[in-house]
Amino acid sequence: MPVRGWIEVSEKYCKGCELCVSACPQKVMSLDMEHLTPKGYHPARLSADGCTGCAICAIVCPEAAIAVYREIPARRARAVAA
Amino acid sequence: MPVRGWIEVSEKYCKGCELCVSACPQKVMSLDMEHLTPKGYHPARLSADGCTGCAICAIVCPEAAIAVYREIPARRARAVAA
Amino acid sequence: MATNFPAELVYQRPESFTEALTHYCPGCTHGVAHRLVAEVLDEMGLREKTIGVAPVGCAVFAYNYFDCDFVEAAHGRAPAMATGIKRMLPDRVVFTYQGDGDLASIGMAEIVHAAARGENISVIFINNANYGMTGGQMAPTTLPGQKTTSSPYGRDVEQMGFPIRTAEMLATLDGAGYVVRRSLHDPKNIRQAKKAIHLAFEAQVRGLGFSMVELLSTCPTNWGLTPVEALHWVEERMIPFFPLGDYKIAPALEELRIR
Amino acid sequence: MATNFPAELVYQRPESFTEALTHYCPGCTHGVAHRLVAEVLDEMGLREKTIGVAPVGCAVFAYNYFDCDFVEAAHGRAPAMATGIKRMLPDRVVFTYQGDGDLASIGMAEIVHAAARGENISVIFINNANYGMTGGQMAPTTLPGQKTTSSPYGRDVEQMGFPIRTAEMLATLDGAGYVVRRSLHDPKNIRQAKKAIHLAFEAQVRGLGFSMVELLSTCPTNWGLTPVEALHWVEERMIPFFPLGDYKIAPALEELRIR
Amino acid sequence: MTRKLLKGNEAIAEAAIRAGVEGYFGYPITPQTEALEYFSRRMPELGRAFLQAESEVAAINMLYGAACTGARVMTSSSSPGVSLMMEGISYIAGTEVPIVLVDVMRGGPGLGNIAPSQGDYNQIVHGGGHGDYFPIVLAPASVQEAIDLTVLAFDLAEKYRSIVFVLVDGNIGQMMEPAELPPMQPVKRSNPDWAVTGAQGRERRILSSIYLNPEDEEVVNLRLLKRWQPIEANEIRYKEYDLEDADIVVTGFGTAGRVSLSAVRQARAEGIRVGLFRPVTLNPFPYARIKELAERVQSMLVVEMNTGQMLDDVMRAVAGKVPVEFYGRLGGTVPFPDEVLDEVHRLAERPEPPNGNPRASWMERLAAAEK
Amino acid sequence: MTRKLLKGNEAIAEAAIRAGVEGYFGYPITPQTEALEYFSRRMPELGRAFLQAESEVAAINMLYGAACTGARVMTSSSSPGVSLMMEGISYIAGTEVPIVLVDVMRGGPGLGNIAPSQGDYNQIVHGGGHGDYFPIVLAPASVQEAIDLTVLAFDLAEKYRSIVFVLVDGNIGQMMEPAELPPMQPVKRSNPDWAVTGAQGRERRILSSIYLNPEDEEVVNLRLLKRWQPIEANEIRYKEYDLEDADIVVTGFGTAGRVSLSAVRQARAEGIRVGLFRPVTLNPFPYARIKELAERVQSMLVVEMNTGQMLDDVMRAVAGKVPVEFYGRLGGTVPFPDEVLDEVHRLAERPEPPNGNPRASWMERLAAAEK
Amino acid sequence: MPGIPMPFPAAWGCGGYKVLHQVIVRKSLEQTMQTEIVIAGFGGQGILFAGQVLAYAAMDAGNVVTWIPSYGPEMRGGTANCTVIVADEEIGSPLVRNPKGVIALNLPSFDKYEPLVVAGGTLIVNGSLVNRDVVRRDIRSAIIPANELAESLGDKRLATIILVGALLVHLPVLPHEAIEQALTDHLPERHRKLLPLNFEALRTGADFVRKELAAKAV
Amino acid sequence: MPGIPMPFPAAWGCGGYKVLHQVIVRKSLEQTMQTEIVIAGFGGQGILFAGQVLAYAAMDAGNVVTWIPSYGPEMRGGTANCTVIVADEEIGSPLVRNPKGVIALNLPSFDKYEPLVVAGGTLIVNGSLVNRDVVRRDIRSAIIPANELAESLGDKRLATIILVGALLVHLPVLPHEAIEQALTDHLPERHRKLLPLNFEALRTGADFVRKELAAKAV
Ligand SMILES: Cc1ncc(C[n+]2csc(CCOP(=O)(O)OP(=O)(O)O)c2C)c(N)n1
Ligand SMILES: Cc1ncc(C[n+]2csc(CCOP(=O)(O)OP(=O)(O)O)c2C)c(N)n1
Ligand code: SF4
Ligand code: SF4
Ligand code: SF4
Ligand code: SF4
Ligand code: SF4
Ligand code: SF4
Ligand SMILES: [Mg+2]
Ligand SMILES: [Mg+2]
Repeated sequence: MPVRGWIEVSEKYCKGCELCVSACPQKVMSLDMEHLTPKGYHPARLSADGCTGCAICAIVCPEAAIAVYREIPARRARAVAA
Repeated sequence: MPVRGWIEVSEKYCKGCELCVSACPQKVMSLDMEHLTPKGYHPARLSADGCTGCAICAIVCPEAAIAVYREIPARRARAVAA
Repeated sequence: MATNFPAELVYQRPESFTEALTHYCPGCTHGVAHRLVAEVLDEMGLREKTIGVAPVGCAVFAYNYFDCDFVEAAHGRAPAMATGIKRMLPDRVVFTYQGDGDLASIGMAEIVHAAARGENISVIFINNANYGMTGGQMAPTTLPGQKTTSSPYGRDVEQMGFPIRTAEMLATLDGAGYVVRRSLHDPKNIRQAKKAIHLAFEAQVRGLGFSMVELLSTCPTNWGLTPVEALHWVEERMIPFFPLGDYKIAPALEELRIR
Repeated sequence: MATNFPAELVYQRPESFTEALTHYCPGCTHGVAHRLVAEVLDEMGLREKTIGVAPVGCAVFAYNYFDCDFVEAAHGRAPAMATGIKRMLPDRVVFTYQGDGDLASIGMAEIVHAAARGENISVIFINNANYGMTGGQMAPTTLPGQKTTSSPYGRDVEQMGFPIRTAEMLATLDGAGYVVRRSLHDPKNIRQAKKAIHLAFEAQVRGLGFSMVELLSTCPTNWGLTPVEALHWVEERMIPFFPLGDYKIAPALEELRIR
Repeated sequence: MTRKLLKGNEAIAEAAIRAGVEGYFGYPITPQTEALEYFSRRMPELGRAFLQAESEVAAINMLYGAACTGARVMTSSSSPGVSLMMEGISYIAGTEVPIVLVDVMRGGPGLGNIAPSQGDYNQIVHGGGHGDYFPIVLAPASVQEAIDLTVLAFDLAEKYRSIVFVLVDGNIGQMMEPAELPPMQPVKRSNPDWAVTGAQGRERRILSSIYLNPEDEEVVNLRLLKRWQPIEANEIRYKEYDLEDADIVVTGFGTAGRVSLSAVRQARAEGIRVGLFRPVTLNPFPYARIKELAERVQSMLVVEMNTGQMLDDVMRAVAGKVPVEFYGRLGGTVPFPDEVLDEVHRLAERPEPPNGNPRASWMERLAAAEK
Repeated sequence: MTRKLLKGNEAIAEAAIRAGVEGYFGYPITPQTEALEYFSRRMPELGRAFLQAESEVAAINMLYGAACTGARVMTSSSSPGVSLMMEGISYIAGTEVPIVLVDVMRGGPGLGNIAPSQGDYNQIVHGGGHGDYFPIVLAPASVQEAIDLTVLAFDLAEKYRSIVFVLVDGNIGQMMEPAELPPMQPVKRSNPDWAVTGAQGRERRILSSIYLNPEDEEVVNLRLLKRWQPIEANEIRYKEYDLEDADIVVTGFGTAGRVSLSAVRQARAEGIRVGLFRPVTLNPFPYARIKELAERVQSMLVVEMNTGQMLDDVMRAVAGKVPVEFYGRLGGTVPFPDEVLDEVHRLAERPEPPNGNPRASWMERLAAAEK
Repeated sequence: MPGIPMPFPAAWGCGGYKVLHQVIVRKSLEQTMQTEIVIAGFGGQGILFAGQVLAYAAMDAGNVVTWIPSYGPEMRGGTANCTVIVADEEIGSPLVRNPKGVIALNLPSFDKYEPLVVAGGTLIVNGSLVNRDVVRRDIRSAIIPANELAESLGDKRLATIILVGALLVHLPVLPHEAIEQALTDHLPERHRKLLPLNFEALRTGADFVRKELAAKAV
Repeated sequence: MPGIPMPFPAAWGCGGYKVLHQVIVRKSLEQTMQTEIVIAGFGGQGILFAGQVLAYAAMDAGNVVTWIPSYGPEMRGGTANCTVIVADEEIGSPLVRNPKGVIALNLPSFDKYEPLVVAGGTLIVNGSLVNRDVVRRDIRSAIIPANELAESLGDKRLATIILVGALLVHLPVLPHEAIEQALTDHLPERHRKLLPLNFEALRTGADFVRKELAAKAV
């Protein structure tokens, strides 16, 4: 099973440019056409399962709008918890 | 016998820099230490026999002060005369 | 998106950024270049000893986005201004961030001489094949045939001249310690760009002379393309003319490996 | 010196010269460069269609010596001024004559862009490793360690930067049609310099773009050497740093042979 | 001919083209870029020279070279770009070749902003370049005037072998108004007897600004000064509105003049005897006319979009005869007519004694208002 | 301390060094080069920064950067080089960082010559760069004054975050006179609270001249103007010679002032009641003092090595109260005292009515003399 | 244009501005008329073009007219507005503090201009983008759901023209025909096919206001 | 130096020019004294240095002094001259039209300055480089074969100092000892060994003139 991850897109920064959407290797992102940011853009969001936390979306984002989280593999998680 | 030639150094232009003197392959030039040009330089002159009219002195002269003449080989001279 | 597994933060907005939202057009890779610089400052721990020099160009407000000291130069003169700063504060890290109009057109003398002097500064050079800020005029980097608002019939190299390959040109100078070209059009290239920026600052910290990273960058607005199309334009049109590569690497840097 | 044999004139002062005596110091090879240009104008029959652009530098009065139309540019801006003239009068021959301070220091942006544009002008570039006219300050071409009035302890490349090899740098530009370096330190090299000047004008007449001949030249006065010693200094000190050679030759020129 | 709705910057460019400009050299800068872009479209179409230079320094020196050939040539820029041209401008003045330069002023100093301003008055009018020289400066206040004065600029430049500036604030450049363009003139190279064109069948010619012997340079300086005398005598231009019976004169150029016009009209509607004097030539400056006015009115108000640069010239003309007051907006802000109207009200209510330092009293009023 | 025989240019350089200058950036140009060369020797000796820039454009922008760090820095140049610095100067003014700039004026316009001149007065005093700004301008007339005013220049620059020009003609730069140098000051970085030095343990700082919002730029413009008020109130400097009982005032700065001093002395010896007023600060200009003088004397004579640039300022101060006359030499020529004396004789013999255009009457006299 | 001819030979002339001095005599006040209209919103709403259409129409109707844009401090995507002045004599200031008519296309513009409209003037608001009512009672005003109306016409870019139609009901400085003609003459080639829709938008806006007025009248 | 102190805190001061306004009161005329000396010739004759020697000597003797060079329009190898003014109060113009003393080292300088020397002044000419006599009778003058004298002393660069020695006989503005001290203090290190020769040159020039005077007196 691949690593699991998720992202948070900041509504403050996102300008809906779709660079992340197009770069995401898992194709799990899309623009939220229902919603406008305070600056009037449709923000990007995680719109399907399958995010691996690979951070590629963050690497291409010109607005540093994305924070990426990744599952801590069980073994390390235990170590960390210890 | 080598070609014979001679040069004329213009007193107006010569600044006595000795570049010609040092470049002349026949070493037949020198500065005229007895004499000053209107601008106050000792001019270069042909000071010995053996000029071949090779024009090297003229090629190195920064003041375009030298005119060079060369003997017309007998055969051509005749042709010219004809 | 809620999760129920233990997780760690693998990427977040760099600390060397302020909270300001950029004024860049959506999808413009100026933003990516900024982010990479900020990440490198974070990683190298340089924020508090760095002084940035902003250009005149779309990046004129760069100083709003970096949480370090900054000055704003006259058009093209960022390398001179950076020189003045560096000479007064040799132990600080000084970098300029310049567009192609700024650096390769009006500022050509200043960049050549900063490089020739081996001025110990780092230059982030954004090549987007036009003058973004003033509305898309021809730049020294505009491709042959490319239409801009001041080459409306396409750049006619006979009349308007040939584009300048700046990195190649500056690499001929002895003072240049690190001169490379990278691109911002995809994740792989972005990663390499970041390594290059890291090396550029590394070169400065080690006193190896002038360093410059030329970055191929998009200008969706003036190119009349969507942000994603613009990335393809970089790949398909710009890279063939402006080959990516290392044009000058000081020997002392060659050993260095940046993860 | 009287002779009694039939003789012919094999060399005389070129017709493209006026009668004026130059203001150059005795033995300064600026004069040789002038003479070569005048000879080439004579040989190519260009005097009446040529417009020269004088620099600010020792050659500021070049216009007094050539019997053709001339303008006098601001320091370093001769290529821009020549561009303005050439664009208005494309069928005239336009050349600049510039020193190394003029061309490679203050005028760096203008020369790079004239070359990049492939501006159809010819540039005679006198590299004498200092600022002659203002009394021998450091130039971008001053050799490492060389003492000048503004590098009194010798050029310290760490502080003052490295000399610029201008021909090599400009040769990287696509607009450059003919870029070479020659020297004026002995008869053989002078002859080759003249051929190069001929080719540069030839390139212009054929519309092959920017042409430049860099000439290593002496400044006995500020070097503190006799004229003859100065020639040796060129040979021994300058040529090793500024190698003579052809750095860019447009294919159309390669075939051409100048006697 | 019919009038068209034209944008100031483009109207200037088209006017120049119709006046037969043969070469344009420039560098993009807001708020002037539309002119450059317009030239980039039209000049190649007409087979004339357009070149985007690498910088303003290069542009002015290209222009310098081009002008030396005797061709009609021009450039345009905005404040920081014009500052970079100062050396070249001084060279051109010293070489006595004609050029036209359009400065579309923006807020400064420094990078400032791209809003309309009049902060370059001194730089343009009183010599921002080194040495003594006397450029003609034309200040249009509408798109039509911008057109007419651009055409005139070429005529004057060539007639007097002079630099002619067309000095507009960003408003004039960005504004659209109906205007009439002149008919297209054929390009005619006048081949003046000083132009360098290649010494074919004639003596060679030299164009230079170097006169190493101070006595020679003094002759040149005097020649420039003497050439200036007929210009001062014959080329002063201005517009007067409602001045016949005015007690108060408002004066301002360009946009400041227009804004003042609105205020003057309003004040007239209120019965205040006020008129507007709008200089069209800033150099030569209408000293004599202002002096005449100063003899017969009760006070003057100078309105500018700067800290009072023209004010100094007005004061020199008025020479203490009547009180002069100043109202300025700075850094790219444009006054509204009501602000000027307030000043007119103040002057109408209590005319003050001659004021030696109008800038200081304006600042006092500002400070008082802040409290 | 003992006096030494010092050359103006070198004295200025050494004075700056003793005042603790930490960085010098410049480009060679006659007649200023000795200063640059002097710095190239002394600064490395002292471990301070000397850099020969690639051009004056680069020099002023290096200076700009260096000034942003809060260090004492300066440059020097001569007329054409100063023209190239105009954009940078305007940026520095807009950013409100202190610099000292020495202009050793030469004959112009254009390339001109290397002889002493005062043709840059307007460029330096009235804003050769774009936008509104107010530099302090100091005009020494001797080597000792050049030293003292150079030291003062740094103090004023830092006190007011201002540009300070030391404006000398080539004569002052080339002349040798005995003079006393100040003691060597230790370099002390004052670390002002605006300087960019790296945001270590503090909020980051930004230095910029861009204020995209005109209202913000207006605030900056007003701040500059307000800062100028105490300068006008406190920093005006001048020297007066023999003015107590004078009927005629001769005025001139720098070399023109010195030449006038000789003429004044000679005229006094002849019994003419004449004195000399020599402005030391050209900006702020001693308007008030000249106005006072104008109240009590019979005429004024302005002597300059230009076409009458300071003349305009004197006229504004005099405001028509007494006749003002002008005498100028141009393009690098320096008047001899007897020329000024002739003018004084003329004024003493037949005082004329207030003269609205002294430049014009001067030219008439010139023309008459030519015949 | 009256004036003193240039003092140099005709050879120098090229049809330019030869007037030396000009003395302009004021019309009597009753004769003068000036209307100022501000259109304000953000970039991309067709604001500058709508203003130009008004200007063209006014010009063709023989008026004196000025059109002037003003950008906010943000360069792009920021506020955009323009001022059009229609008059019958030389126009002084191209900008006024208190315009007779305002079209506010978003909330910031609404907030900014509501207090500025001259008493008795007209304020037209794009109701689709604001969430409050007009407060002032001394002006004529209308809040119009322009985006919705535009989308119902089939193209949301028509919102601004709808509002122009509305404005002209309250401020009848130009007849609809003049606007239609200006649209016909100046709509960019690539939008030509939208011409009929534009006409309809004008009418839609006008009708909306007329209906409202009628409703109020009842 | 009298004057009003600077109005800002001492912290700002660094020993500089703090004087705001200064009023200078003239000495009475009898008290004043000013001597102007021009040395003129071409570059390379040591003219500027000779002038500096005079200036140093004058300074050390407690005088006010100025030294100013002026170059001809030719940059190098052209004319060179300098003016030295010695006075006892602030010096006005550093250049004068009619100097009290002139040393002319070549023909052009001789031609230029002979008419300019003030009546009663002194003109010393390098006879080695001129081919005519002094015409004026209202000045003191001497023509001295300085080059020959210098060569006989062993170094032709001494010609100018010889002429200085000569000048000071007619224009005794400074004693020989002062000049000797100035030479001792300021002759460049590399010419140090020439110091005694320089002293002799001074005397040689003076003696030449004194002998001439004596001859005339006879
Ligand atoms: C002296 C001067 N000239 C021109 C300008 C106008 N100007 C501002 S930005 C710019 C070009 C910017 O292009 P580039 O450097 O390529 O940056 P980009 O916007 O493309 O990132 C120009 C010409 C200016 N501000 N100052
Ligand atoms: C703007 C400007 N800066 C500086 C100068 C002074 N200047 C005159 S010539 C020169 C340098 C000339 O050196 P180079 O170009 O090498 O010519 P060379 O005399 O050596 O032949 C300089 C700096 C000037 N005239 N104008
Ligand atoms: S982290 Fe990777 S997989 Fe997840 S959204 Fe971003 S790019 Fe897609
Ligand atoms: S790349 Fe960034 S700015 Fe663009 S859509 Fe994705 S999150 Fe938003
Ligand atoms: S022509 Fe040749 S041989 Fe004759 S003098 Fe000249 S260099 Fe010597
Ligand atoms: S090279 Fe020319 S200038 Fe030099 S000495 Fe020979 S002839 Fe004279
Ligand atoms: S104009 Fe171009 S370069 Fe500038 S922010 Fe927009 S997309 Fe980026
Ligand atoms: S100074 Fe040097 S370059 Fe200039 S003329 Fe003399 S020797 Fe030649
Ligand atoms: Mg760009
Ligand atoms: Mg050189």
